[in-house]
Amino acid sequence: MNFSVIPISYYLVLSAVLFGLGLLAFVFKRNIITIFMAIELMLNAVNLAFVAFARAHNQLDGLVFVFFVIVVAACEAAVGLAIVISVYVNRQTLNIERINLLKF
Amino acid sequence: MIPFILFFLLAFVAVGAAVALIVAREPIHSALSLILVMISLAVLYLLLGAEFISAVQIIVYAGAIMVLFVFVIMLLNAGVEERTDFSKLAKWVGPILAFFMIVELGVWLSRSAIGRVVATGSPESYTPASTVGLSRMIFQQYLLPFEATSILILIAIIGALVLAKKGE
Amino acid sequence: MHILLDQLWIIIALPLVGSAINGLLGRKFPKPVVNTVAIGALALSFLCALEAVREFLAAGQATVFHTYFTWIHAGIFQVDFRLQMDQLTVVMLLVVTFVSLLVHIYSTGYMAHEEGYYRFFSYLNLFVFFMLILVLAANVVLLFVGWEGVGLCSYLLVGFWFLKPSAISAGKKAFITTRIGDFGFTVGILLLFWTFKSVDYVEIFKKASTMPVEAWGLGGTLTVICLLLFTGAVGKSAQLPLYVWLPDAMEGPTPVSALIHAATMVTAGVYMVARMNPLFSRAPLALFVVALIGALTAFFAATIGLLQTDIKKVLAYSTVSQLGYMFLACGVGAYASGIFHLMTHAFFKGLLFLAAGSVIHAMGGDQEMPHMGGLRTKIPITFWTMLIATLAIAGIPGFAGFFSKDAILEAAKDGPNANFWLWLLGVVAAGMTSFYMFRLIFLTFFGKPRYDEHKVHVHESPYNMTGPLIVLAILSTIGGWFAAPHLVGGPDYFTNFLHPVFAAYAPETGTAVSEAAGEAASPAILLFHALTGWPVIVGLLGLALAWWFYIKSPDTPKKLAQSLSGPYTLIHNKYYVDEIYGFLIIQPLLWISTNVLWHFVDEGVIDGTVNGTARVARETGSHVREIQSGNARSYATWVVIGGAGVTVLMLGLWGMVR
Amino acid sequence: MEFFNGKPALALLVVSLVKIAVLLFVLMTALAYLTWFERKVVAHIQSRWGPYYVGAHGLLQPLADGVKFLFKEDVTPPTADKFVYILAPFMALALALTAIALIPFGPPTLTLLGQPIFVVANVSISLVFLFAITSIGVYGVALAGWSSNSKYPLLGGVRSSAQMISYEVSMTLSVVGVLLLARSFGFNEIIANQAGSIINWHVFTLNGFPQIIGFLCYMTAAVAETNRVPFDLPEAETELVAGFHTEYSAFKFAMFFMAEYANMITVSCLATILFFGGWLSPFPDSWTWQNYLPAAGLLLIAAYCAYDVVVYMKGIARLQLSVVTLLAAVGGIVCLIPAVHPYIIGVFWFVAKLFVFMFFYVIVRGTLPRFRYDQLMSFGWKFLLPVSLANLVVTAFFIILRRG
Repeated sequence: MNFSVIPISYYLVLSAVLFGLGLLAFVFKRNIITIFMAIELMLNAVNLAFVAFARAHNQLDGLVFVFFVIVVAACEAAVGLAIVISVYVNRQTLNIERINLLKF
Repeated sequence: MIPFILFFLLAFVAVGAAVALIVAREPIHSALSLILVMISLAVLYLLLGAEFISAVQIIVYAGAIMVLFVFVIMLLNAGVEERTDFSKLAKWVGPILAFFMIVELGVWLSRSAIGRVVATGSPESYTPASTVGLSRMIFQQYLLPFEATSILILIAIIGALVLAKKGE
Repeated sequence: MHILLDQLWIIIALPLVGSAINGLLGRKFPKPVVNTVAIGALALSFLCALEAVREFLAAGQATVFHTYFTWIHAGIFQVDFRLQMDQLTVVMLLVVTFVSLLVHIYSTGYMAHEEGYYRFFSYLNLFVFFMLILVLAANVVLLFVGWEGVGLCSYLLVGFWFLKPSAISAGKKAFITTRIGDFGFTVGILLLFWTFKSVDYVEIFKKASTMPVEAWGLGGTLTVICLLLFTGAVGKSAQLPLYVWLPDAMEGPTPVSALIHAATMVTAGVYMVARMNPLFSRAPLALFVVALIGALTAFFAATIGLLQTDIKKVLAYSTVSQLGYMFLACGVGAYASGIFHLMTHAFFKGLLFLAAGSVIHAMGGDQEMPHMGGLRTKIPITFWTMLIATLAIAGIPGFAGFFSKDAILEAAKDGPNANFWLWLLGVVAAGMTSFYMFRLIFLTFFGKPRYDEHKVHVHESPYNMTGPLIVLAILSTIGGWFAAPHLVGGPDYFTNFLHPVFAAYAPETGTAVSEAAGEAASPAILLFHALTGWPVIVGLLGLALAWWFYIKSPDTPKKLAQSLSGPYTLIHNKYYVDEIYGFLIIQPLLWISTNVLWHFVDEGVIDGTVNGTARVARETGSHVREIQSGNARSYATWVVIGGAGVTVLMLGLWGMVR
Repeated sequence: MEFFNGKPALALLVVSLVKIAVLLFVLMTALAYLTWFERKVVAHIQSRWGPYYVGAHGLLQPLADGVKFLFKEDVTPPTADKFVYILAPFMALALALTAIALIPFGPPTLTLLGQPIFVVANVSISLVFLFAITSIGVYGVALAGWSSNSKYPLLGGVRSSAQMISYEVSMTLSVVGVLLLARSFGFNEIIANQAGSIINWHVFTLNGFPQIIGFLCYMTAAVAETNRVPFDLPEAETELVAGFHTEYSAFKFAMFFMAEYANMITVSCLATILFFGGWLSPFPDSWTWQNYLPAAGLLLIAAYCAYDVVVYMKGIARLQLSVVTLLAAVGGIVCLIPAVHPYIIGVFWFVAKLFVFMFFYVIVRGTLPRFRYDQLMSFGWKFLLPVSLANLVVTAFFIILRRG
């Protein structure tokens, strides 16, 4: 069974849709952690695009970039979640709309 | 025939899970659906012939990062998300724009020149090289970025430690 | 095999190094170290100069150029750090390094008890550095660098006692007045570049030598350029009408006056004119202006000198008038004579100042001649050296001044562009020169002491001060004999030596060329002419008059002053020039800067703009900050909006692309 | 993507299904009897008899347990998050079993319709996939803990997730040394790299650097990964009642139970493959007599059982044990046939090694006390991780030395 009969555009559209959904979650969710997840989702969508392109060109660079994206995502999660914890410790809430001290 | 079925199945799962992520009120459910998305993406990577990446995707994303998320969620156990709407902007403009972008990106990518490519070259010519070639690339061509990321990780670790430290 | 001739920069670098060491680290140094550094640097520099000159002569006096690096390169405007060595340079180089060396040595004695000892020497070295750049430069811009540099050092050194308000204001005056001239100079340089598309001497002169001699009357580019350059010279060399700063500059330490305001810096203008001779020679009008200004200054300053009582002021005015002579020489086309006088003047005027310094030192800081008298026996060395210098400047036959001044006046009388009236002014000025110089001598050293013996303990200066005096005395005696032979029809060594410089690009109707050729009369007659020439006569006349006034019947001056009180007060107040300038220039300037620049431009426009900007920013901010609701979701939405915008943009671009 | 392309799809499908069925059956039985085995051993360590009455030597105890689990009432706490509560055990078990699908029990040369017999999923980078699967395994425990919506399970879940993440790192790192030696992610290549005899096994090998340290690190981490004593903090009875599965009963509990044992088997298989040459025999192939070892073993068992039947057993037990004897004897005789040897020998060695590890697990459980949580963490991060890293570095160093 040869799987390269599927046009790359399918993957691209899928990644676009996932990215958009991630974006939607990004603005739509109130829970900081969930918002983080939204970001991760977007990153994943991007990764999919990367892999698809790599496949399209038969080049591995795209995959390398996926690696880097994953690493960065990991760092981001580590620091971000640490921040989330300290925020929760201080404010007893995860609702991003209630964490609004930083305004004019 | 089968490839398309498989693809659409996975795509459906992924999108469905993404939607679930949005509608779920319980952070854990969001996390689970995100994991589902990741796994289906991993399988899609398999279809695309990137075995190693798919494995890494599962190990790092599903196995490490998401576990971290779940861990934090369980640790804080902050309960369901309250649907406040203090930001009118986010309430009205945000979703519309997001949908707009979905359509936009979709159209753009699908119609872009690369989109019409049906991946050339049989997977055999592509896959077996992937793990070896990948490592070659990372450790030769992309060595500097690689080291940079390692430093980034170090920084992240330190940052996390500092943040988590109890105020003395 | 040129060692130093290829490494001219060393000569320049040494003083800079010395200055840097003293200036940066000197605070902690004990005086001997400072001396060693400063004098050592200069001595080395002098030796290097000697060696370089030796090689230059050995190499058959071929002009040497060396480009060490490119300083500015913008389009066709290229300025290299380029040094050159030709006969003119040789003269200046030796004079500058040697006199500076002597002055340094002298200063170790004179400044021994001053605060900021290291600072003084650092400045002095720095000055030498810039002066050398000025002298060695091979293009106009580099020359200008030196030009401004020495100006700066002069400012620093005049205001050396920066706790004395008069010193400060004098320094400022010197700086600003010269700046007026420098403005013209700068414009001149730009015009030069605009005309010749280069700032390099050789380039300019090559191109210039193809130009015809411009007619009288305005209009010629060369004329304009020369006049502009001459403005700079006027400022720097204290000529009419910009001479006012020099007398005030006497506020500075005496060695400074000797080095900068007598020997070297003020002569930079003359050097520049001489250096630019190919241009000047082609601009008769400019030349005439130079000569005229020179002659007038010589006369004018001499008149003021007659009545000055401050010993240094007298010397200052005399300097001004001597510089006038030099310009007169250049003006009448006798560049060589001008440079010659420059050299001799450097010797005897430097000597005069140093001696005056020694006198002041002996008098414990009192500079007023009326308080002196009868110092002859108390400070013999100073007296004799100063006497020699006076004889030299008065043009008494046998001494340096005689030859140079005589050459100048001769050129003015029957040189290529001779002019009777200029000559006349020169001669009269010469007479007055000798008068006021001997007046100085008599008032200072003869008669009976007019100071309180108990307060002032007159004593001879230490050797490190008297030593330079003696050396300079010797030089001002024999310094002139280079030119001696032509009086007996022989070759004029000095003129011949400089001849290539002035002949190289001279126009066909060579002005400079005719210098060398003496007339074909018999030596004896020539010698007789020279010795009974007007300069000598008026010189002796002045001597006699001074003797009559200040030794024979000391009360004559007062009577005279009463009888011609009008001119007396006028001259005594230096023609009220400062007052006039103050009224004509300074007051209006002050008014303008107060009312227009300050109240209108600064407060109104600039502050208005700044505050306005701030106000606008504040207003905008106070409204825009509403956006910063502190609600992260709104921010997220903004991000999305931006992203969507970008995507749309890229879609559009992509649409264009395909 | 050897998963799909290249080979005829139908054959792939059929063979895979058959293999899965067989494997599942064997595995389930094995799991069941593993519990029996453990109880027995621990009992003897504690000088008890252990299960004794249900069947001879309590051999039918597992069946009894299974029946009990099936028919017990399945309680779901009302406050629990139903969906996740049900999902968790399934996830745990499913993943645990899936992992085993990647394990090659025998030489890949033996094929059926072009498919290797002894491995279900024949992937080129099987190790990475194995880790992928085991890394998600944590969710079962964590989610169970969370969804029960009660404090002890929650603590258990939190603990387990943290513990898993911590030890996964050192586990992976300790394995990398082997990868460097074998220069491949594929189990077959890794095993092939250890061919020859016992001295070529990665634990002892001298071309490169003996992975003994790596093995110890791996084993420790593995024990922690499977939440076994002394790392069984997620289910520490003395502190958290029963930890993450406090609220679980009946068959869901059984699933967790089986998942745990399946995980044990998986990591042991991994240890066997990576360090102990998988299905390779410790002896050089020239020694042909080793082909008769399986037969010998079975016959020995048969003999012992026969002796037992004759001497000690009474009543129904005698009948049951004699059935066992018969089975063993028949097996032994079958194994005597040379034609069968190639099919058995690999599996025999594999299972033998596996058995050793299982025994090790049980002994550890029987002897070691439990860590305190902070001890666990500091041990994992401050000792295990550095050591495995050091092992990796040293190995790499030696390999470079060898390869010039």
